[in-house]
Amino acid sequence: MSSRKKLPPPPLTWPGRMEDGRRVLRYVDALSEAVALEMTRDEKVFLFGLDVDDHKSIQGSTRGLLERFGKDRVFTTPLSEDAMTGVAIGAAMAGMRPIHVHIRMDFLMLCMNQIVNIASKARYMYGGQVKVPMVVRSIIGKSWGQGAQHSQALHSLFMHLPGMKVAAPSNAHDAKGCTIAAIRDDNPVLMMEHRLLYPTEAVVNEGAYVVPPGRSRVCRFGRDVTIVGVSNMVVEALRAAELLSEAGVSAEVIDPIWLAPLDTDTIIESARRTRKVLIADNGWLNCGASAEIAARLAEALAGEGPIQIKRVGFAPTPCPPSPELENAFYPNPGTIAAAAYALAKPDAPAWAPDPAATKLAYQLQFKGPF
Amino acid sequence: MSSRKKLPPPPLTWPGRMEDGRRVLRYVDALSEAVALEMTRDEKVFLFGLDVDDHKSIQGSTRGLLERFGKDRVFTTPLSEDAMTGVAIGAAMAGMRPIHVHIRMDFLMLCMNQIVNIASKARYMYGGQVKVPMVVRSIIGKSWGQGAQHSQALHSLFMHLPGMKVAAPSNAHDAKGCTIAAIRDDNPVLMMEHRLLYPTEAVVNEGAYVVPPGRSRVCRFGRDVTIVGVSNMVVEALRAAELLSEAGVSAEVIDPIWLAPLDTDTIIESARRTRKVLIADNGWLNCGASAEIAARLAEALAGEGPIQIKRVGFAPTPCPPSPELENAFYPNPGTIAAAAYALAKPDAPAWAPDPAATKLAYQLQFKGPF
Amino acid sequence: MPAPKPVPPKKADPARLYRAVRRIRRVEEEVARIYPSDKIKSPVHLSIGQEGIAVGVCDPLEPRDAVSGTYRGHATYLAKGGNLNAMMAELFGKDTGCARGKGGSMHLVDMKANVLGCSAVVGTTVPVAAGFAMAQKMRKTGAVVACFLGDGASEEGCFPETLNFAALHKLPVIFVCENNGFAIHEPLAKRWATDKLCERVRTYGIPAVRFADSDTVKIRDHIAKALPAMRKGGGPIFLECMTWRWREHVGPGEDYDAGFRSKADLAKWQKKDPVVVLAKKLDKKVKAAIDAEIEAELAAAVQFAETSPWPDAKELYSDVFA
Amino acid sequence: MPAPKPVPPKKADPARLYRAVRRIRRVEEEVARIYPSDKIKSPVHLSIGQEGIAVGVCDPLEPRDAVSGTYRGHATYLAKGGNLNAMMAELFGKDTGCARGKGGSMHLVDMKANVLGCSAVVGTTVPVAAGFAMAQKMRKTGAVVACFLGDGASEEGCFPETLNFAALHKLPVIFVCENNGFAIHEPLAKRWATDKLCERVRTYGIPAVRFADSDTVKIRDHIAKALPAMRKGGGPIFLECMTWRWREHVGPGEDYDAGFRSKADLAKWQKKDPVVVLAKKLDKKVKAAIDAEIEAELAAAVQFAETSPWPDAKELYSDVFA
Ligand SMILES: Cc1ncc(C[n+]2csc(CCOP(=O)(O)OP(=O)(O)O)c2C)c(N)n1
Ligand SMILES: Cc1ncc(C[n+]2csc(CCOP(=O)(O)OP(=O)(O)O)c2C)c(N)n1
Ligand SMILES: [Mg+2]
Ligand SMILES: [Mg+2]
Repeated sequence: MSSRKKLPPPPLTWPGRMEDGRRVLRYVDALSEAVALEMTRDEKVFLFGLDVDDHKSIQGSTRGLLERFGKDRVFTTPLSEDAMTGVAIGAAMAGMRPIHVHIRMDFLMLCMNQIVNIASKARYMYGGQVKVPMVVRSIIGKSWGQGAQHSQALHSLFMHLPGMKVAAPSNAHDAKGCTIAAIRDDNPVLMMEHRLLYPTEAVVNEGAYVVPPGRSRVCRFGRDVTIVGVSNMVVEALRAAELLSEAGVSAEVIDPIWLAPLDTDTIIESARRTRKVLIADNGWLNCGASAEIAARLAEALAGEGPIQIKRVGFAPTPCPPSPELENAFYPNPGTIAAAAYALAKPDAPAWAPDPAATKLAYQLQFKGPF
Repeated sequence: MSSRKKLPPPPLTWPGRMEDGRRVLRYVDALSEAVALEMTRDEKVFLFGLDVDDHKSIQGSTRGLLERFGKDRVFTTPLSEDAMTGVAIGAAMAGMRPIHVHIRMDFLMLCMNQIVNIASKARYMYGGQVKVPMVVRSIIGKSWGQGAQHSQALHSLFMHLPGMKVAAPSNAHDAKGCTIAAIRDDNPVLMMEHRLLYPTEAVVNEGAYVVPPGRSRVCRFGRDVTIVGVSNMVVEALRAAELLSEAGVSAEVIDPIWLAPLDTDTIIESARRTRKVLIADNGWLNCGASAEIAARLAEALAGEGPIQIKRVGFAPTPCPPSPELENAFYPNPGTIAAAAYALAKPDAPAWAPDPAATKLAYQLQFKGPF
Repeated sequence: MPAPKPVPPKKADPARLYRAVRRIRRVEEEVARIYPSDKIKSPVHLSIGQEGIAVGVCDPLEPRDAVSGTYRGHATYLAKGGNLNAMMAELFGKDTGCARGKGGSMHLVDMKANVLGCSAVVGTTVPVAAGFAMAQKMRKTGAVVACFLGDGASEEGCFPETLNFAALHKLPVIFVCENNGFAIHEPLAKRWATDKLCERVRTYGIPAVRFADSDTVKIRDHIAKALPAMRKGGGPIFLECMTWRWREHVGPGEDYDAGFRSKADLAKWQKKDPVVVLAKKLDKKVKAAIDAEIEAELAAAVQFAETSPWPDAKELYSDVFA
Repeated sequence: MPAPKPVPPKKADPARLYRAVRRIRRVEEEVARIYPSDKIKSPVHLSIGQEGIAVGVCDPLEPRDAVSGTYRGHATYLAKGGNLNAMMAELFGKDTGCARGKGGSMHLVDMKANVLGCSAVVGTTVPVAAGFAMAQKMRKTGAVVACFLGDGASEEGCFPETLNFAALHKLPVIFVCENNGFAIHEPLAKRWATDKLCERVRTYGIPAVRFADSDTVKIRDHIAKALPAMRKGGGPIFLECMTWRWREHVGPGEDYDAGFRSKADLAKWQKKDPVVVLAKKLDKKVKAAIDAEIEAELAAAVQFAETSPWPDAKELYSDVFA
């Protein structure tokens, strides 16, 4: 993880190499590489969804797949997300391994009936007679004027469902490993990607590997406060941790990677040491991922003695496009650092880092629209 | 609330009267009475949805409305939940006050696109130019062999959304008051009713009154442990509290009534005293209502010193119809009492009430199917 | 001993068809008889009166072909060769049930017989069936999928979405709309702007035929004739089969006292009762032998269900994930 | 000064129609011009080339009538009399925007002019428009709702669901499908099993007409003729208007270098450019006066947007609830 931070700020020639020879790859390319490897390995894997085969190739994340695997295995669909989800489920029940792609997570609301009432329950309510090895890829569009319907991160709706798995990779390495794990999983898996992470780079091994569910990663060790980040909030929390260290606070940063099944043991272990936990979610708080993590922490640790828990996430509003409002809508390294500082030093005067230091390269790089 | 418990076990002649002359009404009749009052008061109110006008009248909850208000204001629809939700939204934007009825909450998964992407956001993303005074009535079917797709309580999915309100009345008094409040509310409101509560009776005033959002109710005062119940779990928690009192534990029982906006202040106040909280949800735990309540408690109180929080709810599985499995799927007064006891007396040997004492009249009364 | 039908016959065989419809009828009558005892703790949607459609469609199918039924799925399940013992045990909530007590009447499934799981949310199975068919096309199995749906299900958006997709990709799907005129108690007049369903389906380029009487043999022959082209990539077909639900929407009884439909209509449809119509084509002795066989099989199935064990409590947690 | 159109004229008035299409064209060209400056921080879906449809449909409408547009909604907004200053300010994210900076280009709204809010999720506005129309019927206002949708939107299940409901209840909805042959970059051939959309719509009992050239005057006259019956409960009508999106799907540029469609096709459609076609009907001086007026109005609107204040930070929290 921390290797990424050593990269020179301007992007490397791509695919780039670290000085020690290791390859770096962008998140977006890691996604297509993962699918290409799996489609090569297993002819039952196919990829479909609106616009997966056009020249923009889902912001580049399906680039090259049509050319390589042909239109029988890589194809667009009508605008019929509800039925197409059913089609994916049926194909999966018949032994295929569909990957159904949605360019925005918001559109999954059209798929809820099939996902909730069939995909997540089929194995159980059919007494183990079927399995539904289906991957649903979805992308969060951080707003940049996109507005209320093109910016939602609705992962908690899926975390709520027994029978669903949910991955939210925060970096190129995990993007590839989670995608491969998702494709090989015999259950429906929701992949929640983040558009603004697409250009970010990390060391990514060339062959196939999996980042399976069940293990959160400690991305940075620290003593004073634990910060749990979800999706791109991991990146922002890492930046916040740097800022905090300048202010004399040592923050541990944890990335759950998979949200369902969710490994809270790693988080609990860290919290048992720091007894101060900030959860930064890339989503709304109410009944969100942050609520679940906080609840589990409280169940596990609050009886043992004081433990401070705080959540930050989207403002409790739809997402507005106007830039000032939109900035205030999202957590950022500054607000994360300030909240963590307040937890770590409850008696010190409030502190927040210089706003100029809280802008992240991967955000500035982006120009709308997408 | 506690008046209900004084009722003689066999149902009163209906509408019945307490000895002191106060009227008791069934939950199901309170629902239709509420709608009838509002339809009389405001001609903009109308009620539609699959089967609202047939002789079964949504398990009796729309009984008499067609006869009274005619088929222009009470009508069925095609099986098109997605579009009908949009129709409700559009009618609401035009100044009407639609009540859209779903005989099972599971079917709301077909409405998610309209609810999430339009109803909950319209006022905001149209800069305050519109309002969406729409009520969505939905009923939880406790299983009795109904199986995975006819038993879901998906309230947390709606609690997650800014712009949505959610009510979950646990008794006839609140069923009427919440329904009237929902109809008068200028925002989209989801009513989550519980089928097994339909025959339960409470004192219900004859005129119109509102049970508005924002205020949880302490249904029973106690010293040793706080139990928060959601929907029918309030009833089960009250029974658990009786059993607990026989075992020497004094339990406070709180009914949030409205889940969004959610008044956690009342819960926090209680927890500050007992420092032991059991949340019994009629739903899954992950990212559920119980997670949100637990998280808020932890944020508010865990830093002050030890506080024990525990959640019980649906097993993390789809709901199975086979009776033994189904019993194990749901919390009941026995499991709630046992969990609360363990919180209250951590050093005492585990205790659970006699299973015979945990069966609730309102459940035994019911014979499938519905 | 049950589920006979290794290779479908070239021609309609009245004895075979009779056996199939009679068997389904008797199974459901038995379910209705047992129901008040509360041994079956699962809401049953009987297809009594509609059996001829499932039998007509499934008779010419091969084992490799699949059917997708609705929550009113007993008939399709049995017609395609779903295991009777496992069905009965499922209704009783037993561990030997086809879904091990985790499905119930509305979720019958028998993947060995290619009976895809049924669903209680109207319409949901339609695109799933198309997806199953797409996999057949991708894997070039030559198999087809018969997808049953009610008139009500045709109103759900996923149905036209699926028609368009199936036609576009020439998927081997037999769409069978069992039009019994009602969705629960609501008549077509309150739900359909017009009754031009077949016309509408044809605008997708899908051949569509309405069977006004839903004669078992006619449906059977229609399917048998369509199959060869479908197996070679000819694309979907559609049948609208007019029919009548004799009993109440859910449960074992009747609903003519509710006033939303008349017993006269029932009488009209009973004249077309496939059990009676097909019985007339048989020699009395042949019929008697079949009937006896069915009774024996049925008694054994109920016995099987009664004596089967309940699922162990820990099974609550199994099969959430594969 | 903008949004003229208190009472719709009985007859097509070329000057009026020209003014309307030219005004929309110029507004969008100006948006495209400003866009690279990054002052507009909202993805814009330009309707350049398609303006004639919105104008033809909206011209005969009265103020009490409503329109429902898509995320490609600038043309419908302006054609129905949506406030130009408020639109421009909205694109700039200003507090004076029609949605106070909380909508952006894809969510234009002007309830005073009965421009219902647009939506970025394809198809979602279709049933909402029908619901708005149902309210008109219930309240007997005599008003109609013109509901615009793309060819892609017609594939969403909510569209046939809405057609059925609107026909069943005889709702006053003018469904207008702007068929530009593409959904983003995907051609109809990859999405539609057949192109019999009008035929299909007719099976609901809804009169449906395809306009191969989408001539503004012809569309206008068609609507004007249909309105009286619709106002009296005659039920919905449907128009399929063939058209062409000149620019890229989203953003200010073109996309002919991407290879999925050809510039030759553009040239063909440019010959039918409603701005040119209508201009030819006008006296040069009249045209020049109109053009000048439009430029002045447009410059003022940009000026208005530029100089308007940003929303206050606390506005983030306002209007979540009514
Ligand atoms: C999506 C959905 N909406 C509503 C229901 C409630 N419901 C159960 S059966 C039924 C009627 C279905 O009618 P049809 O498709 O004609 O089948 P039939 O019962 O006549 O066989 C309805 C509305 C449901 N199960 N699912
Ligand atoms: C439900 C949904 N699915 C997918 C998208 C992504 N998307 C945005 S515009 C568009 C194409 C819509 O095509 P059409 O309806 O023909 O309208 P046009 O852009 O041609 O005006 C798509 C697929 C979306 N916004 N909403
Ligand atoms: Mg029917
Ligand atoms: Mg288009």
